[in-house]
Amino acid sequence: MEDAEDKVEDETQGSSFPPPPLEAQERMVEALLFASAEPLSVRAMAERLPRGCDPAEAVRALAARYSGRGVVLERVGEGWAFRTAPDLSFLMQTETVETRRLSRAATETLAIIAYHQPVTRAEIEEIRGVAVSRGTLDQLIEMGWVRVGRRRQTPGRPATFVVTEGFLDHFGLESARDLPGLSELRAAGLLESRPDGPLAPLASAAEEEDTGEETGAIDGDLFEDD
Amino acid sequence: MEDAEDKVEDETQGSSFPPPPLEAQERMVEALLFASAEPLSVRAMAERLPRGCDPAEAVRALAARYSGRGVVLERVGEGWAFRTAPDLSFLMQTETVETRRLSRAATETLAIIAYHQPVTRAEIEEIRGVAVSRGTLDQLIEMGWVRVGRRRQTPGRPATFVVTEGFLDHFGLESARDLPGLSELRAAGLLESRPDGPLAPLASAAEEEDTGEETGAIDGDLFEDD
Amino acid sequence: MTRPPADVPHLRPVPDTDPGRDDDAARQLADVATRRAEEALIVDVDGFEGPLDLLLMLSRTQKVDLMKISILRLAEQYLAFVEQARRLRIELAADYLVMAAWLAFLKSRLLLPPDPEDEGPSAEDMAAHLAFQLERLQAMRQAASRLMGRDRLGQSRFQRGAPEAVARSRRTEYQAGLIDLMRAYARVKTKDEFRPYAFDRDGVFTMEQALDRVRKLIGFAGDWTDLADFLPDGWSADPARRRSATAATFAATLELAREGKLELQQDGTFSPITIRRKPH
Repeated sequence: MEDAEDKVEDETQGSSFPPPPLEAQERMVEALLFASAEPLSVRAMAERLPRGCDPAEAVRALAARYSGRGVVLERVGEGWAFRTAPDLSFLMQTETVETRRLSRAATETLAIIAYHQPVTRAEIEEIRGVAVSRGTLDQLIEMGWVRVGRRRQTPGRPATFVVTEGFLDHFGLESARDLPGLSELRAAGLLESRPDGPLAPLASAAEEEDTGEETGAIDGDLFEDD
Repeated sequence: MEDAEDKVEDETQGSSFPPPPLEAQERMVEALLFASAEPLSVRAMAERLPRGCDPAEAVRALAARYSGRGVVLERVGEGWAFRTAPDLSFLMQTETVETRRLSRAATETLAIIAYHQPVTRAEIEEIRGVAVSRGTLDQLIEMGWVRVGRRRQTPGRPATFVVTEGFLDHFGLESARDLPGLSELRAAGLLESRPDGPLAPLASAAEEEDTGEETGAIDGDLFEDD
Repeated sequence: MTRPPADVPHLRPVPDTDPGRDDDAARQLADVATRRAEEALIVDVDGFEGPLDLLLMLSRTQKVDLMKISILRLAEQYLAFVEQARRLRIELAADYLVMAAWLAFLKSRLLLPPDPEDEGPSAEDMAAHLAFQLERLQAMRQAASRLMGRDRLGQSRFQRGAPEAVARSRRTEYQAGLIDLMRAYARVKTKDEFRPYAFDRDGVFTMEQALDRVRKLIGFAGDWTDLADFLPDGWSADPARRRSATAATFAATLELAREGKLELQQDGTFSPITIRRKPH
């Protein structure tokens, strides 16, 4: 609309200055749009371009030129503005990754699920001896290490929890069966067991406090559920 | 430098993710540079691009693509930035930022720092023949055009002043070596602190307060920071 | 003129006009007042920024290249200017007067034939340096105006008007290894504390410890002494600990013998090993 008006005005002024060629107009529009803090309407562009320019035409040419580029010319309301190409929006985000150790409660819950899967919440609580907070399970599920399995065919049909492929990936396991059993851990000397050799003494009071209630048996029923 | 490193690192990671093709890299660099008002170094771009990208190569391609456009890719010290083409400044009245008018003392001091850098305050005063007020240097530093450089290794270890990347950006210079008339001034011996031959009197008691450790010569380390 | 030219302070800096920022805390209040007064005086002399600035302006009247300027004429012009200011009862800042004195001196030197006895720079050298200073100041002024005339950012060249900010997000990645998992399971199931494997060194006396001990004790062993006497207290009762301590101590004595600090002897197989400090 306004282009037509402009042209009329221009004609009344006579042709003392012919408008610059379209490529030049395109450059001008490009610079204007680039430097402007706000989207610019065609009318606003016309006000700033030399007489006789046709910003609508220049914008069309410019939009075509930028099509498929890293920035694109977009229509924003009444105006036009350069914007990052939508597929490159990931470049406009920086993500800082913070690594944190998994809490003790979460690690224990995860371990119980891994060793006993499929396992219900009640069973996890029984093994841990404390209640399992909803948040802990949610966190493990959100991390993609645990998922809800089939319901147990017992009264109440409680949900079970199992570990995921992602879990196996993260811990470098082929399957949950690859988790070493406690007896293996102990046999390999990887579990603190009360010493039997002659070179023993020196256990401090503090250590005893932790480990004094040495357990008798490690049950052989690992993976009973599998 | 860092490209090479990145590539090595990338190789050790295996070829799981080959870097995107150059045209795609060019688009990404275009998006990054368009989005930023400040110049971006190749290193800064590399940090935000996918692994294995070569922003230096993409920047070259991009600079060629934008040559002659309304917006051009300019080199600013270590960085690159899109800026509107200087010949279109007539369109930009509404964008013009009203900068505080610099006093003659400030512009002269700025020029002396740019052409003689790194330069001590005593040397600036010797060239101008008057004391440099704190305010003048403060203003230039505040505008981001001047910063304190290394100390001169002469008695008293006076601080030196150098121009910044912001200075280069503001005045449209790729580096301090591109200062207009630099080589002519140097050839004419006007960037040395003394003419050849025996020396005329210098350094008064008043100067000593600031600069008693008046240095022999402005050493040959001009533009050490480039 | 009795002062040697090297002492003539012809370029004493005067503060340039930047009102309000002249805040050198160390300066005395009276001093500040003096300086303010000086600034006011400079303004009286048409706002020149010091004698060098004034000289540069005067040099323009010669209408020649600064390289070919007549310093003698310039000195005369300057002196005339100062004289005029005096007649007009304009008080000149000290620097202008110092410069006047120096130029008067230079003028007399330039007019007289060179004195072979005279040490220091010749009048021509001093004149050349002044010409150089004027030319350099002129060059820097031109450089400044060329710089200001460039296509400046925000005036001729523009940055992106609507830069897009980089969104920063934070993601927490939890870490746990297989070891953590097993440790947790062990804790739950057995109340055992799972621990990574490490060699238990409780009953081991190291050679370093033995070396330390023997080094300290050997000084007292002027006579042949049984190796067993060097074992640490409390390590002889338990056979395992005694074995370790004996082996370590023996190895330590071998090392010290090699260093020439002690001697060892043994009468026969399985008989006691005795050692003593090597006599000097």
